[in-house]
Amino acid sequence: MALYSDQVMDHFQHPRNVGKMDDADGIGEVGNARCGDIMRMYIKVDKDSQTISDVKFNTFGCGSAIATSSIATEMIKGKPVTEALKLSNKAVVEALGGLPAYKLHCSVLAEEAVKAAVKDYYDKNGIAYGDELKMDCEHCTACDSHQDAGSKA
Amino acid sequence: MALYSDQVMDHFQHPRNVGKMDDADGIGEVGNARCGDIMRMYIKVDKDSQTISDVKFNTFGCGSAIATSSIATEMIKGKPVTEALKLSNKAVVEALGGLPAYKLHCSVLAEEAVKAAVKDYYDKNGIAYGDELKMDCEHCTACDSHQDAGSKA
Amino acid sequence: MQVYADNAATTAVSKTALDAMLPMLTDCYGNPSSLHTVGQKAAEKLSAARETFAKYLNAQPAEITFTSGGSEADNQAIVSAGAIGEQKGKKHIISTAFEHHAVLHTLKKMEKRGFEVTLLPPPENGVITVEQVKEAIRPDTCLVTIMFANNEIGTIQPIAEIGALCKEKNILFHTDAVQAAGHLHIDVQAMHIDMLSISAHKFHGPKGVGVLYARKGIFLTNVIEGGSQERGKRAGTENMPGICGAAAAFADACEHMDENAAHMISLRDKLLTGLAQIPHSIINGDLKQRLPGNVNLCFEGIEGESMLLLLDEKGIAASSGSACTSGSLEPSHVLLSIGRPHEVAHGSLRLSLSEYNTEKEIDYILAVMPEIVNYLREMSPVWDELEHGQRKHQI
Amino acid sequence: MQVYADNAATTAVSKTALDAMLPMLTDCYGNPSSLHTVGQKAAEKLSAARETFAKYLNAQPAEITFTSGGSEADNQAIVSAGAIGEQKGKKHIISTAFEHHAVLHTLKKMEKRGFEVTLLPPPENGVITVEQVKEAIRPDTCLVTIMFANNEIGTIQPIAEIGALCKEKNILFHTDAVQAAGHLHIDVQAMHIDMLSISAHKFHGPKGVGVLYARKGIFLTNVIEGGSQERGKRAGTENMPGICGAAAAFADACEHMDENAAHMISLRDKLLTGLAQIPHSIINGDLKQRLPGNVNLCFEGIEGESMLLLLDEKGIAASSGSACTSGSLEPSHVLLSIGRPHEVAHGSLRLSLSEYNTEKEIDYILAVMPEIVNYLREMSPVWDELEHGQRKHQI
Ligand SMILES: Cc1ncc(COP(=O)(O)O)c(C=O)c1O
Ligand SMILES: Cc1ncc(COP(=O)(O)O)c(C=O)c1O
Repeated sequence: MALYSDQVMDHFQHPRNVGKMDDADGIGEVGNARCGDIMRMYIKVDKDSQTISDVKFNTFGCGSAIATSSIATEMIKGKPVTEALKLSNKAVVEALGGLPAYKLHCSVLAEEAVKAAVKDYYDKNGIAYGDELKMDCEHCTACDSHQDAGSKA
Repeated sequence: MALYSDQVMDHFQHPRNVGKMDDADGIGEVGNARCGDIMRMYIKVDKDSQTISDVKFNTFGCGSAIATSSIATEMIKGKPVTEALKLSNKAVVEALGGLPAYKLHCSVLAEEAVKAAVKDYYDKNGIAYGDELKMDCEHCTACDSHQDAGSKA
Repeated sequence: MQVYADNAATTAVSKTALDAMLPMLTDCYGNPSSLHTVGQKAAEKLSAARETFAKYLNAQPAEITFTSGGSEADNQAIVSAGAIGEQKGKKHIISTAFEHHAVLHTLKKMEKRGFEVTLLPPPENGVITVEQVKEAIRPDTCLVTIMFANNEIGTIQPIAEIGALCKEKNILFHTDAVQAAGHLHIDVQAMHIDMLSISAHKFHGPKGVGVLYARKGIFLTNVIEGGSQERGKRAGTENMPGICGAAAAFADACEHMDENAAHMISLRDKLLTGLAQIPHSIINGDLKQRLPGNVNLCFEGIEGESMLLLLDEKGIAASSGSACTSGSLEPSHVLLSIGRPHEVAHGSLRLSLSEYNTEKEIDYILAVMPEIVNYLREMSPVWDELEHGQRKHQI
Repeated sequence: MQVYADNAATTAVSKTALDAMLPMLTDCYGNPSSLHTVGQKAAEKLSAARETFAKYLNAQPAEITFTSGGSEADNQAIVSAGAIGEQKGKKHIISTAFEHHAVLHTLKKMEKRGFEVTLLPPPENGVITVEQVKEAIRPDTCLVTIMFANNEIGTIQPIAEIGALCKEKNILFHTDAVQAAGHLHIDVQAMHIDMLSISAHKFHGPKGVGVLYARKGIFLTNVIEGGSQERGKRAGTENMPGICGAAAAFADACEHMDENAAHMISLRDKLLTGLAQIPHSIINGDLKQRLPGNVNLCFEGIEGESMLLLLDEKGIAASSGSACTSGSLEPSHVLLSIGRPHEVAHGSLRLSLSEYNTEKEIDYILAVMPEIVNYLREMSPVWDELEHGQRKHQI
């Protein structure tokens, strides 16, 4: 399928780290069903090293939503929490060998899902954090962009 | 060529009575070069029987202009002058097995060419005639009809 | 196994259509406007194609205008009816909320020109009622445009009844018959249809050819200005291979309509019934007033595109109302219009059959679908909660 | 002998084009908007076709919009430029009196919308000068639209110079390159062309496919509203066979442009020189600034259609400026624009060659034409007088 790069298709067809995590240290959920994408990310944090020792995801969404979730988990697994916070949607897109323009919001969701999970972990553990973790829904223009462009044969 | 009926093509390819007549008793010319059709009709009248003993035409114009001239000459040759005057454009069209709609004006020209020739003969011989021979150019809408329809690939 | 089940999007060109096209792509290449034999041979083919469409619609050849597709035909019908209405000071148009975008976006354009548009909301079964139309009619209504059959959920509208009503009220009636033509019987006289749009690639004809039927006396406004082709109503050198292929395909489809429909209906119903067994699924659109080839369901807790990708991996070509590819994140306006919530509408699947599909293919689809739905639901955070009752069931 | 010499009306589809079309009419029948593999294979072909046009025009793929033909491209270019101009309060358009009707009739429509149109009168040689354009420019000029080469008399306009002028004056420049594309070198960058129209069937591609090039940043107004095909700028399922055939034909034409032109020019000049020997004939259009395949003359005292019919009998397919078939009795507006009197313009003949024509064919045409002219002149009441000096000689 030429719509997506080989990397996207690989992550869509063989998603890494998919599933629930019952003893997660942090859980982040972003997106909403109305928009057609929900990502939930679970992280397990090694308290000593403050590294992400395990990560899982559940995603409701299109092919690229699943693929971006999957690669995001790979990109943060084993990394210090502070580094996971630096994961940018751009890095996700690059790692996937590109995304169609109208699918870029999926990479934004993946970035935000990671942040949401870390925030949850910080909140639960009373760790202070800065403004960059104050989620703002306006950041994501997914719901109002392109609305006129759709058509169906 | 499917544009024209077989009869039209026959008369176009083998026009009857084409040529000039030096000793014509009546000559009628209708149409104008601006419009792309000129018909000139020559008649020779047998004074005793008042019948058209010979007829010739010269035409500048399209295929159907030539064909209508040709068939009109056939339709009046040997006929009483009074009967030639009754030649209608409808009869010409029928005899030709039909004409494309935008070529109907050619049949009108043929009818008028005959009338003009008879009128010329009447005038030259001091024969009185009625209103039906008063030519009116408005009769022919050739020049202003369809002007918007043309196009060229 | 390769299964093409996206015939509402487009169909494979039939051998019949191709055979009609090939001469136009080789020997008979003339321009039908040319006087010479090469051109006049093409002109004859053009006339014959026009007569074919006229014949099977019960119309006159002069009422048939060839366009570049269903979209252009829809545009021209609406713009023309609007111009006629405007001259009489009538600037109200009635349509439905689940029309194709070729209609909806043209109506938007008309709104910008000062028209008022009433979009009837379809009932949950996707079949507009004549009463709805009747109630919407105003003294200044100049056009009713209602699709013959819906392209997503396949529901067939009561066209003959709406036609009779419009005739009685002296209002122009256009129907987008792109999904119906070649599949359902159409008689523009009996059904009192004033204008009708067709697209050839929906019945095994080529892409890029449409037909606008417009009853004699209805003055068409050009969408494309220029040469005097199509009685001056649609400029541009005629797409001769396309037009000839379209006519051959249409004749073929109309001649075999009943047998094709019987075949498709049996496959359709098997597929609909089978897929409806999947829990938390719902069929979209009326079961009876339905195109022979249309199957459309929503599966809760999952999203359409990922379903399509997995089906594609299995060799099954299908589509989803989610229209994700076209750059819209909105779920199908059709599914929303019949009352499906956003989250449910996202999980829609359209399988559209043609007479080429076989029962084996249906069995294959029925075999793979449950796995796919389960796999995606397992991955879905929504499903998790739906199953455990933490999230409100939507269906 | 059969001689097709009406290539300006339309051309035979080349083997190359047909070979590119056939897969799209058989296996690769998908809708490029479909997500599945069948659709995405078509989408790849669509991209490749877009890249081909971009490459040979020196443009970007995103600047290429596929349309249903040259007419639609012309319509969309002018309507779009008008809309852009209107927003800036600029409602003056410059064009020429001998444009194709796809341009002229669209300009008429713009006039109805309050635009002012200046139609430059071409000089007798049929080549508009940059000075004419310069003098016509006003502060409120929003568009200059001038054809690349004229379809009847084949004259090539100084496009690069006009482009440079428009760039300097910051005015949009569109050129109808329907007769030029595939025959003359086009570089939209070097020539400062903002918009350009192409029609595939003029260079051995299929009928019913056109291209509108529009420089990045130029907001296009839809002529056809609906789906989001062509970046939302041209709705309707893409004519995939046509588009692929068009791209193959364009690549082929551009790759072999120089050799084809050399061949055609030698035939053209032989034909022009030979026919000009016929008394009371006149060549229309500049001899140098001329399409490689265009031959156009007027023969006094006779009418074009009858000439064509007789040529057709001899197996020669040609055309005349008289456009008699299209229902118009007016002679060609092009010939009138370069100053031919009505009666002379009626007697025009256009022979338009392609690389398929041979020298034998030219010899054959040269052999039969004098007879035909003489035969018709003998039948003509006008000729009689022209010959005997009773009527003023027109040429
Ligand atoms: C100069 C010119 N412009 C536009 C067109 C229109 O192209 P089409 O008929 O393919 O729409 C033609 C030919 O028909 C032409 O010669
Ligand atoms: C109901 C309906 N109307 C109009 C169209 C537009 O047809 P086309 O894409 O051939 O222009 C389609 C399909 O694409 C359709 O399904």
